[in-house]
Amino acid sequence: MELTYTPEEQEFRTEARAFIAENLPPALAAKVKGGKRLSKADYELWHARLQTRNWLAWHWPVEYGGPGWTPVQKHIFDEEMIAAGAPRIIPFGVNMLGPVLIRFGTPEQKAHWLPRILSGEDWWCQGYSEPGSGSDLASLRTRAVRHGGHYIVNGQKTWTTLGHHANMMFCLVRTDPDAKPQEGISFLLIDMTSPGIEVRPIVTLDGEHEVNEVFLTDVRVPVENLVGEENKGWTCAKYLLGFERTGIAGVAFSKAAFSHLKRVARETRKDGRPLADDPLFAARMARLEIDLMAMDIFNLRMIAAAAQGHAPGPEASLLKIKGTEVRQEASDLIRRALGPYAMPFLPEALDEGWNGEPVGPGYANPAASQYFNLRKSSIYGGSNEIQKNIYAKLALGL
Amino acid sequence: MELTYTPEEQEFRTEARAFIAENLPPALAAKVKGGKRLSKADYELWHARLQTRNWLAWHWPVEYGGPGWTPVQKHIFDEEMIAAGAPRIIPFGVNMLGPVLIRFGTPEQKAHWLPRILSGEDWWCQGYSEPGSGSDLASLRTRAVRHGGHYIVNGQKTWTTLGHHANMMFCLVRTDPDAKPQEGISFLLIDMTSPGIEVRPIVTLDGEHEVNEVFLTDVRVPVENLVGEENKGWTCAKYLLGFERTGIAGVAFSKAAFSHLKRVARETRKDGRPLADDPLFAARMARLEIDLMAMDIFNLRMIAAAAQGHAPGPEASLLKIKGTEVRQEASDLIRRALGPYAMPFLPEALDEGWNGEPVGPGYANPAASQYFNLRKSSIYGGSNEIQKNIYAKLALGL
Amino acid sequence: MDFTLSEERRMLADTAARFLADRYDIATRHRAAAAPEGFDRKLWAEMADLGLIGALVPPEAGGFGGAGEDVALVFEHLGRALVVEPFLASGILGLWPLVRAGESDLVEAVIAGRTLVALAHGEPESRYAVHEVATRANEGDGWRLTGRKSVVINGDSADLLVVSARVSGDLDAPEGLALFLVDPAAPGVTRRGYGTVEGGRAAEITLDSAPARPLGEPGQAFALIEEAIGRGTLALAAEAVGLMEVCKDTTLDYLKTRKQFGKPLGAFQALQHRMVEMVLEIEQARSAVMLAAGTHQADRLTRERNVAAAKHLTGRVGRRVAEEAIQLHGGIAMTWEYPMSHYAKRLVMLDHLLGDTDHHLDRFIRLGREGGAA
Amino acid sequence: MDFTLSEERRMLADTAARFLADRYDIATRHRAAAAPEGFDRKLWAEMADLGLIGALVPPEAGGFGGAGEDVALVFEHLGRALVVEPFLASGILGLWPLVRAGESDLVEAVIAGRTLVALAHGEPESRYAVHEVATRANEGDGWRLTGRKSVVINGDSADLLVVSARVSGDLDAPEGLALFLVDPAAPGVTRRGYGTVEGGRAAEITLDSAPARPLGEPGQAFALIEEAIGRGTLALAAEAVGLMEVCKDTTLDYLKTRKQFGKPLGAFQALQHRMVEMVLEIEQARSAVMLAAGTHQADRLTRERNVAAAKHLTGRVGRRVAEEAIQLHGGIAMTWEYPMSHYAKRLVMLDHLLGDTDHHLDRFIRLGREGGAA
Repeated sequence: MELTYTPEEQEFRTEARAFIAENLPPALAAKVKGGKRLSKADYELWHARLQTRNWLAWHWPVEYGGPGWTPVQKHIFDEEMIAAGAPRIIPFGVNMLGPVLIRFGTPEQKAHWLPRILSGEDWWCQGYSEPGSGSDLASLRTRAVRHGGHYIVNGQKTWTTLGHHANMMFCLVRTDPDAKPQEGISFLLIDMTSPGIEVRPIVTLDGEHEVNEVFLTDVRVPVENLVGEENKGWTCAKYLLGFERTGIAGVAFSKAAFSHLKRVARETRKDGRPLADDPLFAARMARLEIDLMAMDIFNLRMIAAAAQGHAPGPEASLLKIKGTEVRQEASDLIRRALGPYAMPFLPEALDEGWNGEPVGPGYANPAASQYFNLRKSSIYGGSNEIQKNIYAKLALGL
Repeated sequence: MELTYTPEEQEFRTEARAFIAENLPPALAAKVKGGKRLSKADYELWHARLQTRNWLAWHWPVEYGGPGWTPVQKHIFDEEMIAAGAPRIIPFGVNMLGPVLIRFGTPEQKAHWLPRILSGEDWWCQGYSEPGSGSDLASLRTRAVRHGGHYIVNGQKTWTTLGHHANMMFCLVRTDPDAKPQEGISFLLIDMTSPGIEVRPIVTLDGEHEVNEVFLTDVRVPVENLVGEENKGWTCAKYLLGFERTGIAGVAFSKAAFSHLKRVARETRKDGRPLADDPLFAARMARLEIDLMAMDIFNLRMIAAAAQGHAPGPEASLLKIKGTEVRQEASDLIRRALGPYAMPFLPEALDEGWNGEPVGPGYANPAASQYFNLRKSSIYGGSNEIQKNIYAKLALGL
Repeated sequence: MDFTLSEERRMLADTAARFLADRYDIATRHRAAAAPEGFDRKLWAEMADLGLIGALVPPEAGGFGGAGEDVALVFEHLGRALVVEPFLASGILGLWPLVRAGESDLVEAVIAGRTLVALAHGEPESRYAVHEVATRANEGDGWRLTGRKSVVINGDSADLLVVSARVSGDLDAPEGLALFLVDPAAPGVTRRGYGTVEGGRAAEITLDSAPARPLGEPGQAFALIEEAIGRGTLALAAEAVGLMEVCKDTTLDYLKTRKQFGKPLGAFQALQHRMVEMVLEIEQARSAVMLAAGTHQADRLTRERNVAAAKHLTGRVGRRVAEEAIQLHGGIAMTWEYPMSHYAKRLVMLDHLLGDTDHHLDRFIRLGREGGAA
Repeated sequence: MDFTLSEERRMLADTAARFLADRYDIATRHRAAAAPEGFDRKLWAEMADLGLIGALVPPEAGGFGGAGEDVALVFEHLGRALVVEPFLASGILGLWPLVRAGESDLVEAVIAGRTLVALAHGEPESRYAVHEVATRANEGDGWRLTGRKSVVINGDSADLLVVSARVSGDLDAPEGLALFLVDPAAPGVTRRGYGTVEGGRAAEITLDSAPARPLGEPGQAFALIEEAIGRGTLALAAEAVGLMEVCKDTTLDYLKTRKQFGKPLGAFQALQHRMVEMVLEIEQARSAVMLAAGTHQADRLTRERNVAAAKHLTGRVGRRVAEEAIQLHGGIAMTWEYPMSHYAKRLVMLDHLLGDTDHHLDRFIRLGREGGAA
């Protein structure tokens, strides 16, 4: 057993850190760390910077433009990005659709779409969830009927993250309504500027707009935009969900949140002393830190196994559950730490360029909102209940 | 809303306390409080003392020898008994079978059996659970076949508490194997001295013998010992389970355990100070105390409702769950409080008359054992999982 | 022992429930919250007319209630309807010192909803401590106050401020505290109002030699401040029970109607058990509030310790109920559009008002030691 | 980064697993536990021959392992088989001071299983504190010890005692501690042996001017005592993981085979989810033990902090696993006859050895502050 990184891996970390320091604008890092809203341009800038070194598409084979990183290198880069306050990589094109096209796409589809993902020409969103199909994805109802060279698509998608930025959507549609739920589904690429598409914002309980409803009315999609075989879209969907599980524990995010918590607890006073010295609060923090340390190792065990060529197993479900619990707990403790100053909320202070006077410490403003926003993490990407069902079935044989 | 007792109720409490002080031998109270083993004679003595004032059969109508107490009076007497260290009333005859006979028995059965319960002439045990039927009581298999004036009974019962003291057992048996599980069951009274009955001890994980297996081989039971109609025994069983729910929360036991915990935490030292002053331990105790205070009120709400004539509803299931959780938590904290001295275990020190030198404080010896023994409380009498099923169905309509 | 409501209280409960059901739907609530003052003066006046403020004040002071049970009853109903009108600020925290100081004209105006009063007590460094006050009061040409008060609930729109200040003693001494009436329009008073995350309003208030009139004997106000805050704490614990009830009912409805994998969510045993656990914890929290309400007229230690227990437990249970209610729903409960999400938010944020679960656990322990328990 | 076992350790693991599977069933274990010494000298000698004690000692001291990973590996296997032989006492706590003091003859005898050694450190009032020692050491006609040692694991059958005592300083000063070798048969030594609740043995030991030979420089022993206890703590955390594995596997088997209401218990979703949560927590606990094992050769603060984290987490998770394993079974797991009940008991009682969850949480916090963290 060896818990340290090899010299090569440590060297890679140094290189990654230097690259990020050079390429990530300090103002952008400050926005990320301060919990401000990011614009579409912010994400595009960071994607473009990464792509200057072929470091955007981590999961793509080298021949398609991937960097050829090991699982450990991906983990290291992820840690460094998050520690530095880089925007997250928007996963829909590069981490979700890309691998699906590489695996299931025609040569023409690959040649056309993959370079546009890397260049940022397309912003993709995901058309999976529907109002009637939450955890039960296979019950989706959006219909696609073939007429000559087109599919005519009708239906409604929801929880479409950043769909208001997207010009393209990959979408699961039902092409055979008489088949069993998981059969009769197809995987389509849909131009968001097509007539018949309407994107409506969903405002979440933190008052923010990040997700959308997408209404599709008689939308015409060329048959060339079918990925894989007709009625076999579930295969693509499952493959994609497997990729979504990389980095599923979000350890680096939790580490960043924990550092922030430590700062808040040091700077906040209770009974005239730092809150970090309060026995009950210190115990809450220590329990969380221990959970986080253990999860870090648990996550590294998975990464090391992947580096040895083992496919990610059902343990990913366990990491998803614990990862969201730890991250939610960190956001809960930050909120608690702030005491009364968790109450004031100035939505305008989340905007770029706002330079009014904060109420209480500058970092207090987004804290409660972030706590509420993070409730989503145990719901989306396969809710924690679904993860438990999966693990019980696949790993425990129940 | 009025949280205090009426003057009459307070007077009753004084009377109850005085009666107990006069009738409970101090040596017996010391045994109970010290967690020593109680003998059959200990229980019999206390039953007999209670019966001198008709205070044994709380749930029986006055005409059968009950005291005619209100639910509040029962609650008060229960609190006083437990606070004083009285042995518990063994429920099988007086609290379980008695009400069933009063409701379903023939005049002859009542005339014969009820006085013998009050006099202590019979010690009853319960023949419900079987090795194959845990929470799923209706799946029981013990067969009774009628031959002339007798049933011939074959099968096996388990978890028979204090069955080794009993001369009689009330028993659920299957009289119609072809009927649905809950039909075809009958309620029989079985003489434990009959040929074909063997009682084998079950030693529990604390090393004690309190429960038993009972094997029945061609046991002849006179048909006069059938209670209610043949194949309608489930009606009696359900009625009895309703009675078992009285005092289900065990609040008085938890209060006694909490007082004991306070003493242990005051007398135990950590870092040179009483453990009760340690912030983490004090927080554990306070959370438990608050849960207990709330449960006390929750329980009183049920009692007050019963006093106004409302039948006990599904809330009894909630009280059972919370009651066992609180009591188990108290036993857990007592064990923790003792530190290394929770380890030593001298089984002989639980015997009456042992006067060796304890290891560590005198109260340390039974603490860990009691913690393990109390694991049973969330399993028997309808496990907490069954209670949740019941409540979800009956109260929530799920 | 009797847990039923008296005839008077049953009438009060019916009045509140009927008015809120008829006149205070979620759209009205959101409109009120979005108004500049963060509530609706007209609705406030109507609620005052119905007696919902008067119910919080004892008869001898001009009200017709004022017992712990009245406070709990009113606030549980306010919680059920997610009312944003300033009951905590002007019905309890600001009003109670006036009641105890015998300011009968002011009390009457507040009960009638004509005057809005708020308590300015917390400070940037004091967190939830009742006794930590740095704001100074100096006597000279009348009394003058200097200091900063923070997160003063409804402090931005109050017509009158009740302000705590120190006439003597160290920063954290219970001795030497005083309460004053301050006109927010007076010279030396600066208010900065803002919204709070769950839809209320509060203010940062700076006092720079602001003129003030003492309430009672300056230096002796600790007991009164503690009493007002204890009363407010009871109110919030009761409000939490009302909020939890709605979260529970909404979730239960959703489990019965929403279908996944071909059956209602409520058919899944894992969710059933979690739902039962939620109900059980709510009943425990309700019981703790009943205890605190029913002993609110008892001696200080009993009263304050039971209030601390209730706030601790409603905080602990409240977080769990809010999180479980959202989780059992899934995404829909993450949306602004779904009313329950606002209940869950308020439920969590109550932990930041007048002391969180840890503060009250600590207080429960300390009060127990003072009383010789533990 | 590599979480696989080295070739040597894989062989060690195989050896241990094979021996325990072949020779150490639950009946053997109960027989050993019921013997007067609480274990089986013959099995102990065989395990020594297999190298299971030598694996705990570094090569330079005559063993062939001794790293944190070795300790964790051996104790996880001991946990899986519920071994009662005195590995903790004589393989770690008593042995490590001999290793560090260069007592090579003694070390050899202990590794070979010929000499049994135990550490007498805890005292009636010291609870789990490492530095609290009241037993006094006086030098005159040689060194003499006076004091009381309590719950000395396997202290009743040890051939040699390693005893901590104070040569100077206050009761709770880390300075002024010393370790001594004491012959339990020497005048002035009284032992009272007894069984422990989960099937082990321990002793109360009274020292009344008992003759003693110092190990190392008297007065400087704190670091060594802390190291030995830290090592023992790692061992117990690893043992806990082995115990949990068995509890989990047994429960999973039971859920698959036991039928209720016409289907296997494992078909009930509420139980499935609880089973998954149990597995998840065990993986977390295992990860914490891996971290502590893999950093056991690091600087003191890292080593001790990670050990504290592992003991805290295995304690927290262990209680939950033991309780859930019993609850998910129902009555059968409450019986003496069912092997898993003894695993659950040992798992809970580990919390009383070398510091419980709260002790180690507190220690984790303090070590963090010493290191400038938190």
